[in-house]
Amino acid sequence: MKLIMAIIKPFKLDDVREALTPLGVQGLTVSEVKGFGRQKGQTEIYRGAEYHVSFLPKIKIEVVVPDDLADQVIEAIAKAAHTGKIGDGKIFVMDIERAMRIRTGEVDASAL
Amino acid sequence: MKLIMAIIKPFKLDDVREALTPLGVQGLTVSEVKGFGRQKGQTEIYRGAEYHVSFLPKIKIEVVVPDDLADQVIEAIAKAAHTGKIGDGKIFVMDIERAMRIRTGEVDASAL
Amino acid sequence: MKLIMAIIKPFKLDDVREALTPLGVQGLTVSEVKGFGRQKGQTEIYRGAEYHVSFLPKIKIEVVVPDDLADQVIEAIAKAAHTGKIGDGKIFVMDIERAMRIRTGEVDASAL
Amino acid sequence: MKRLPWGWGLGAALPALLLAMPAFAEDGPPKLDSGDTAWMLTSTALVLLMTIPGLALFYAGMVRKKNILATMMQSFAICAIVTIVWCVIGYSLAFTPGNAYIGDFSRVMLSGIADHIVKGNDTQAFVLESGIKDVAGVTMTIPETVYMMFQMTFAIITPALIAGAFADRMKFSALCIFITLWSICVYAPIAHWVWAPSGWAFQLGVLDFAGGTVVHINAGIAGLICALVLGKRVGYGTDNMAPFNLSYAVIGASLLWVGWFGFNAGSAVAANGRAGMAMAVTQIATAAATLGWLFAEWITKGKPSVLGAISGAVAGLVAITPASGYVLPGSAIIIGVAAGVICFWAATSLKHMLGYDDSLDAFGVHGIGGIVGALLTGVFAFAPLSATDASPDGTAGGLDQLKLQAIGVCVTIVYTGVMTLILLMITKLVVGLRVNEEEEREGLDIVLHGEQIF
Amino acid sequence: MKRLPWGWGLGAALPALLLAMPAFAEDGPPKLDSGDTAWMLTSTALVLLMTIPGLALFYAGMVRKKNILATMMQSFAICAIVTIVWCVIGYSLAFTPGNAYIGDFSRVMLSGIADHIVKGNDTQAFVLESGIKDVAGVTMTIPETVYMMFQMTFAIITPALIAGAFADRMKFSALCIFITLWSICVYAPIAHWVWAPSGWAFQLGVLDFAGGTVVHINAGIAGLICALVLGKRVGYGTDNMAPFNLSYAVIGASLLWVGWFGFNAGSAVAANGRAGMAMAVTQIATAAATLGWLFAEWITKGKPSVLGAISGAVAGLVAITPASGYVLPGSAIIIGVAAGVICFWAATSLKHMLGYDDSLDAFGVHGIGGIVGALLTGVFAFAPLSATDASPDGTAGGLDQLKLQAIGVCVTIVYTGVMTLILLMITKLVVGLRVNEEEEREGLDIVLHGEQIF
Amino acid sequence: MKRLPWGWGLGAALPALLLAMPAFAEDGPPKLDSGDTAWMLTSTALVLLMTIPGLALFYAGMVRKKNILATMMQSFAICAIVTIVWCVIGYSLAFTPGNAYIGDFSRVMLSGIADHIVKGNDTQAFVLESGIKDVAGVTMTIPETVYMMFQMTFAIITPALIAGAFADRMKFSALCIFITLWSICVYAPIAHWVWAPSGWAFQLGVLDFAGGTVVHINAGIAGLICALVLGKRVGYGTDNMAPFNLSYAVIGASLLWVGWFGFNAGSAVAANGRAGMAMAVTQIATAAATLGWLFAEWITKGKPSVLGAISGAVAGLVAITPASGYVLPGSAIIIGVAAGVICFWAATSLKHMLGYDDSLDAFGVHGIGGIVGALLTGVFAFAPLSATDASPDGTAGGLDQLKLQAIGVCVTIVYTGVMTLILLMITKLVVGLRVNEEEEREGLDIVLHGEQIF
Ligand SMILES: Nc1ncnc2c1ncn2[C@@H]1O[C@H](COP(=O)(O)OP(=O)(O)O)[C@@H](O)[C@H]1O
Ligand SMILES: Nc1ncnc2c1ncn2[C@@H]1O[C@H](COP(=O)(O)OP(=O)(O)O)[C@@H](O)[C@H]1O
Ligand SMILES: Nc1ncnc2c1ncn2[C@@H]1O[C@H](COP(=O)(O)OP(=O)(O)O)[C@@H](O)[C@H]1O
Repeated sequence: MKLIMAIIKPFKLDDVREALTPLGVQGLTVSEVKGFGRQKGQTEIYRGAEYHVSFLPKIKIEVVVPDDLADQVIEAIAKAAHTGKIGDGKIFVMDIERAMRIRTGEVDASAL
Repeated sequence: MKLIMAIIKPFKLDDVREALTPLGVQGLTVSEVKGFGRQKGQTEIYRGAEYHVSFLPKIKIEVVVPDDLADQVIEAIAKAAHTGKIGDGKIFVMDIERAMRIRTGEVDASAL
Repeated sequence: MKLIMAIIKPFKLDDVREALTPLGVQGLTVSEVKGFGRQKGQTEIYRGAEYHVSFLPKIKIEVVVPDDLADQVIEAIAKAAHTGKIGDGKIFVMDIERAMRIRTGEVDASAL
Repeated sequence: MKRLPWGWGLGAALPALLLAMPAFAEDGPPKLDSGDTAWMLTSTALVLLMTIPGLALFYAGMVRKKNILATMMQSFAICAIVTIVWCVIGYSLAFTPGNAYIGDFSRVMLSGIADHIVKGNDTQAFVLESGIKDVAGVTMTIPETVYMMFQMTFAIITPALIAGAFADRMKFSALCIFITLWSICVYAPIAHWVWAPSGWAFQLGVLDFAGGTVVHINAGIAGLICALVLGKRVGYGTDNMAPFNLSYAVIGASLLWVGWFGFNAGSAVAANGRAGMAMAVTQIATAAATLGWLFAEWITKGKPSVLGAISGAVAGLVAITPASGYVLPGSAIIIGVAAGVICFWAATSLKHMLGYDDSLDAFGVHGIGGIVGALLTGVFAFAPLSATDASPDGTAGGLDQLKLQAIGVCVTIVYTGVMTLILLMITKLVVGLRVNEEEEREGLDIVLHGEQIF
Repeated sequence: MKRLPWGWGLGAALPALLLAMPAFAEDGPPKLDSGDTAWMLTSTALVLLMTIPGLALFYAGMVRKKNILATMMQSFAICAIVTIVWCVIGYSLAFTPGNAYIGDFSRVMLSGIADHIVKGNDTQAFVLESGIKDVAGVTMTIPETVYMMFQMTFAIITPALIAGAFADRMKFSALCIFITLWSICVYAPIAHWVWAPSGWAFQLGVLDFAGGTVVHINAGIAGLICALVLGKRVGYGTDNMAPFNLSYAVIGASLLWVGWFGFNAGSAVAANGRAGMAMAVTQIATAAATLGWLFAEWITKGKPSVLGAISGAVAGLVAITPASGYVLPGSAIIIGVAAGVICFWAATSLKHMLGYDDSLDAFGVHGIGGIVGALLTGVFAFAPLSATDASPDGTAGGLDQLKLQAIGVCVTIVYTGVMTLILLMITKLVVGLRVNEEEEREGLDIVLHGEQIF
Repeated sequence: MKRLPWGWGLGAALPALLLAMPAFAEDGPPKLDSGDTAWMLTSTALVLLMTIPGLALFYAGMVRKKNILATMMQSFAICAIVTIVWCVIGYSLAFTPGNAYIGDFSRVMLSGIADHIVKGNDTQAFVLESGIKDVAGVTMTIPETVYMMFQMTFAIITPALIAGAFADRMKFSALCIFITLWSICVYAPIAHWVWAPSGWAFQLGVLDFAGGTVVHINAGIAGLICALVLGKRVGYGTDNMAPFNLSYAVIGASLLWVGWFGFNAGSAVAANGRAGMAMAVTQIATAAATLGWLFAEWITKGKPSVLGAISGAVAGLVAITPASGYVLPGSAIIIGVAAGVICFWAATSLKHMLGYDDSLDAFGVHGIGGIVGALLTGVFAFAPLSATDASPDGTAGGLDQLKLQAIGVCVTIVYTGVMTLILLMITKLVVGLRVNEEEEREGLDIVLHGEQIF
C-alpha cells in the first residue's frame, strides 16, 4: 500500500475528494497546514510592526491506497488540484507496511 | 523503527495514551484532523444553504517505536480506540530510517 | 528523496526556516500539533476540576529533500531548534518514493 | 398635499409631548425635560450599540473566516463616514423644512445648532419646524443636539445594513464612495419625506414610527440591487460557505435586540407611556418572530437552528419597527409571527428561487420584514395610541390606512431601487465595485486590510 | 398574616416614591415622572443585556466547543419563550392581587394595560394594587408597560440561569416544555409571594430587594434538581471538560456586572438616592467577592484563575441582590467577601463531595450565593434605608429579621425543589429529558441544531 | 492661587446646573432631579462597560493567543481592586476639600455618604464642597452615591489603560500591588487637583471636561514609564507578535465608543444641552479621527487596516475628552483629524524611533492623544459653552488658555512620571515586576492563571 500525501490549495479540497470517489477511494484524512514555498504571502502591518506572512494556508490530504491504485490516485489529485498558478502544491508518495481497521481488526487492503 | 499513525475518534485519545504508557512508549504526537470515510456526517443548513459535513473530526496519533514494540503498540491502540461503531478509524505503519532527539543529539532507538 | 519530519518548540519555527534557506530548501509544510513526552505540562483547574495538560503545543515541520541533502537538513534543524531544555523535540526521517509538483507535473527531485 | 399635521408619518419625530406638556405651545419657549433628555441620550447610545458592535458581530458571524475582519470593518467604517456626512450635510437635508421632497442647507455643518445655548446650556427645547404656514412644527422637550445625534444613529445603521448584501466581495474604496453618496442622495431625502413635518409622506399620513420604510425597506431594497449588480460570490452554490463563528452572530443579534429598545422606544422622543408601550410591543413581536422562524424551520427542515432563531428575532425587530408606537401587545404577536414565518420563507426559499446572492439576507430580512411591518401597521394601528391633542381621534388601522402604507412602501422601493442602481454605476466608473476572483478567494481581510484573525 | 405594608418584601416593587412624592396619595391620579421612567426603560434594557448576550456568553464560555452554540441558544430561546409566557399569563399571575399565593387572570394577554392611555400616553402612573382592604398598594411614578417590561426581564433571566445546570445534555424540545411550565408554575407564584402587596412573604416582611429568593435561590435550587434528575454528563470525571473559550465567559461576566446595575438599582423603580445606594453597594460587594474568591483560590490552589475571578464577581452580584436597597457600603464588603469565599468552597469542594454534576454551577453560585445574601440581608439591614413614610422606622437587621429571612429561604427551597421535580417528570414523559450518549459525545450544536462553530 | 470659581477645571464636576436651576442656591437644600440622576446612573453603567468588557476586549484582541485571558484578567482585576481602594480611601482623597494638593480623610470608607438619607432616600442633592471660605462649592442635582460611583468608574479605567503598556510580561502579583499604590498616590491627587473646587488646577482655570489630563495623559505617561522600566517583550522585533484575534479589538473599540458617551456626556453631570453637545462632539471627533488614521495609513502604507481604524477611533475619543464640553462640531472635526494623524505617527513611527516597547500603545494613543486634546481645548474653547451664572463670559480659546493647558499637561507629566517610577521600584522590591523568560514564552494565561483558551 502507498500513503499519498498531497499539499493543495484549500478551496480545491472538494474537487479532489470528488475526483477520488469514482476511483473507489473510500476514505481519506485531511489536515490544515501552513506551507512555505515559492508562492509568496502578503505583508501584515499592525501599528507599524510588519510581519511577512511567509506561511500560507494549505490543506494536507493523506490517503492510503493499494499499490495498484496509486498512479490513478496521483493523477486524479494532480488534475483536480491544478490551477496552473504558483502554490498549487505537491504530491508525495510513501510506502505503508501495514494497515488496520480499528472497528473490525481487518488488515491491509481490506482495511482501507 | 516504525512510525505508527493512527486515526481515531477524538474522545478516545486519553484511553489510547493510557494504554501506551505501560508498554514503555514515552512520547507521541497528536494532531486534529478531519476524516472522510464510511461514517457519514450530518447536514448543516444555514438559511436554506445546505452543507453536508462529509469531514468528521478525528485525532491523528503519530508515534515512533522500535521495531520490536510495533506489534504491541498497534494492538494496544486498536483495543483502546475500539468502540465497534463505524468511524473507529485506522492504523497505518511506516518505516522510519532515522530518529534524533534534538535536545541531546541522541539517535535512533535512544532518541524515542 | 527523504521526508524529514521534525517536532519542535513553536517559537523556534522562524529560526528553523531561516536555517534551511541557505541549504537550498525551497519549500516546507508545517502543522500545529500537540506533543506528549518527557516534558511535563501544567495543571489547569476550572472550579475545582483539575485537568493535567499532558499535551503541549509543538510545531511539526515536514520537508522533503533529495537524499544527499538529508544530512545537512537534519543537522541544520537540530541546531536551530536546540535550546537544551527538555521538550526540544525529535527529528524523524522517512523514505519518499515519488514526488510531484501539481502546477507543472514535474516529478521527483525537480518537484521539490 | 397640505393636510393637518395629525396624520403625520412621524416615527422618530413623534410630537408625543404636545399632549404631555401642553403648556409649551402657550407661552415662552418650549422647555427641556431632563427625564426625556436622559432617555434620548441613552437611546442614542443604544442605537449606536446596534451598529458597533451589534451589526458588526451579527454580520461577521455569518461569513467565512477570511472575511471576518473586513465585514466588521464595513460597519465600523460606515459609522465613521456617515457621522461626518450627517454633520456636514445629511442632517440639514433631512430635517430642515426645505420642500416636500428635500430639506434645505440651513444646518450645513450643523451651523446654528448652538444658537440657543446660553451659559453652557440650551435655554429651550428643539422644535422641528414645518416651514409651512399653518402647519405646526413638532415641539420636543430635548435639545437639538440630542435630536440630531439620535437621528444620526439611524442614518448610520441604515447603510450598514446594506453591507450584508455585498459582503465578501465589494472593494473597500467602492464602499467608501457608494455609502457617502447613498447617505446623501437616498437616506436623507427619504428621512425627510417621512419624518420632517414638510415631507410629503408625513403630510399624507403614512405611519412609520421608527423607520420601517426609512431604514429597513430602504436598506433591504438597496441591498437587493447591490446583490444583483455585484453578482454572486465566487463559489456560490458549490463551495462550503458555512459561517465560521456563528456565536458572533448570536452576540450581535442579542445586542441588536437590546439596542432596538433605543431605536423603537427612543422614537417616542420622550420617557413616557408611548415609549413604554413601544418597548413592550418590540419585545413581544421579537419573541414571537423568533419562535415563528424557529418552529417553521423545525417543522420543515427537522431542526431548529440557532441562525434561524436569531434571524427570526431580527425579522421581528424589523417588522415591529414601523408599528411600535401604534399597536397593542396582541397585534405585536401577530406581526411577529408573520414576520418570522415570511422572512424564513424569503431567506430560505425565495432567494434560491430567484437566484440572487444576497450574502447575509439584507433583503430577505430587512426588505421583506420591513414591508410586512409597514403594511401590518396599517392593519393593526390602534387609534388611542396615535392620538394627540391636535388629532384627538388618532389613526386606526383599516383599508384606508393600508393604502397609505402601500403608497409609502412602493414609492420607497422605486426611489431607493433606481437611485441605488445609479450610485452603484457611478462608483463602478470611479473605482470599480468588486475585488477580482483571486482576491476574493484569498479573502478580504488580507487583501483589503492586510490583516487576519488567527 | 395581614400586617401593615411597612414590612413589605418589596424588592423590585419598592414603593420608594411614597416618600419622594407624597402628593400622589392625596389628590388626583399618581403622576408619571419622566426621569424615573427614563431610568426604568434603561434598567429594562440593562437586565435584558444580562441574559442576551451576557448569560449566553458566560455559560457558553465554560462549555466545550461542541456545545457552544447550543448553550447560547438556551439563553436566547428562553428569552423568547418567557416573553410570550409572561405576556400571556405570567405577569397576570405574578402581579395582580389574587390571593396570598397567586395572582388572578385580570391581566391575561396584558388586557387592560392600555386602559390609561389617552392620546398616545399614559395619563397616570401605575399602582400595584394590594387588592386587600386597608392595605395600600404600591404607587409608582412610571407607566404599567414599563413596570411589566422590567419585571419580564427578571422572569427571563431566572430560568436562563437554571440552564447552567443541565447544559451539555438536555434536549432542546425538553427545554422548551420545561421552561414554559416552570415559568408559569414556579416563577410566577414566587414572584407573587414576595413582590405583590398581597403576597404572603411581602406581608410577613421578608426582605428581598431585587430577587435573592425569587431569582437566585429559586434558579439555584431548580438547577440542583435538574442536575440530579438528568445525571452526570458522559465522561464526567474522566474526559477533559475544560472550557473551550474562557474569554467568552469573561465578556459574559462583565456584561452581567454592568447589566446588574439595572437589576439592583432598577429595583428602586426610580432614579433616586435609593437607586444610587443600590448601585454603589452592588459595585462594592461584587468587587469584594471577586477578590474574595480570587485570594481564596490563590491561597488554596496556588494560582488566581480568571474563571475564579469572574465566578467570584457573579457570586457577589447574586449575594448583594436581596440586600442592595438595604445595606451600607461597609456591610456590602462583608457580604461580598462572604459570598466569594463560600461560593468558592461550594463550587470547588462541596460539589465534588456531594457528587452531583451541576455543569456550570447554577446551584453553587446562584443557589448558595442567594442564600448567603438573603440571610445576611437580615443581619445587615440598615433601618433608615428601608424606612418609608408608612414605616418611618424601617427594618433593622437582627435576629428577628434573620428568622423572617430564613423562613423565606426555606419555603422557596421546598417549593421550587418539589415543583421542579414534578415538572421535570412531566417533561420526561412527554419528550424525554436527555439526548442519548452518542449524541452527547457528538455535541449538541450539530445534533440539536445542525450547526457548529469553526 | 485663590481665584473665583468661574475658571474651574471642572470636567466631571461641572456645575452646569447652577444655571439650569438657580433656585438651589437660594433657599433650602439643593434638590435632586430624577432626569439628571437617571442619566448619571446610566452614564456610570456606560463607563463601567468601557473597562469590562470594552477595554478587556480591546487589549485582549491585540495580544497573542497565550496571553488573551491574562490580558482580560488585568482589566477585570483592576476593576475589582480599584473599587475597593476607591471606597476605602481614594474617593475621600480626591473629592473632599483637604488642601490644594490632596483631599482629607472625611469620606474614608465612604463614611457619612448616607447622612442625608431619610426614609430610604436622599433628601438633598450633593454639593462638592470647596472647603474654602468665599469659594462656592459645586452644587449638583444628584445624590452623592451616584457622583461617587460615576467618579469610581473613571478611577477604574485609568489604571486599566496603563495595563496596555506592560501587557504580556508583568506578574499578576506585581499588578495587584502597583495598581493599588498608583490609584492612591497618583490618580487620587491628580483628580483632586483638577476636579475638586479646592484643587490648584481647578482654581487656576485649567480646562479638562472629562479627563484629558486626569485619565489619559496620566495613564499614557504611566504606561510609558512601565514600558521603559519593564523592558521589551522577549522576541520583540524578531518573533511574530501579530494579534491573535483582532475581532475582539473591534468589539472592544466599539464598546469604548458607545461607553464614552457616558464618559463625556456624563461629565455634564446632568441630562441637558451641555450633555447633548458633549455627546455630539464626541461622536464627530471620533469619526474624524477614525478616518484621519485610516487615510493616513492608506496613503503611507498602502492599505487601510482595521486595527488602524479602531486605533484612530480611540485616539479621537481620547483627544475630544478634555474638550467635549467646550467646543463646537467644527472644532471637533479638527481635533479628531489631528488626533488620528498624530497618534498614527506616534504609534507607528515615533515608537520605533525611540525604541521602547509599549505593547498596546497606551502612551502612543492615550498619552499623545490626551496631550493633543488638552492643548487644542485651549485653542478651540467656545466661550458660551463654558459660561455659567458665576462666569457669564465663559472661557474662550486663545494663547492665554493654551498656556494654562500647557501647565496642566506638564505638571501631570512630571508628577505621574516620577511617582510611577517610584511605585514600580517599590513593587519590584516586594515581588518583582516581570515573569521570567521561559514563563513569558509559555504565555501568561497558563503560567499566571493556570488556564488557556482552546
Ligand atoms: N520540499 C517540500 N517539502 C514539503 N512541502 C513542500 C515542499 N515544497 C513545497 N511544499 C509545499 O507545497 C506548497 C506549494 O509550494 P510552492 O513552492 O509555493 O508552489 P508550487 O507547488 O507551485 O511550486 C508549499 O506551500 C508547501 O506547503
Ligand atoms: N484510505 C484511507 N486513507 C487515509 N485515511 C483513511 C482512509 N480510510 C479511512 N481513513 C480515515 O479513517 C476514518 C474512519 O474511517 P471510516 O471509513 O469512516 O470508518 P471505519 O474506520 O470504521 O471503516 C476516516 O474518517 C478517515 O479519517
Ligand atoms: N516516540 C515518539 N513518537 C512521536 N513523537 C514523539 C515521540 N517522542 C517524543 N515525541 C514528540 O517530541 C516532543 C518532545 O519530546 P519530550 O520527550 O517531551 O522531550 P525531548 O525531545 O527533550 O526528549 C513530544 O512533545 C512529542 O511531540
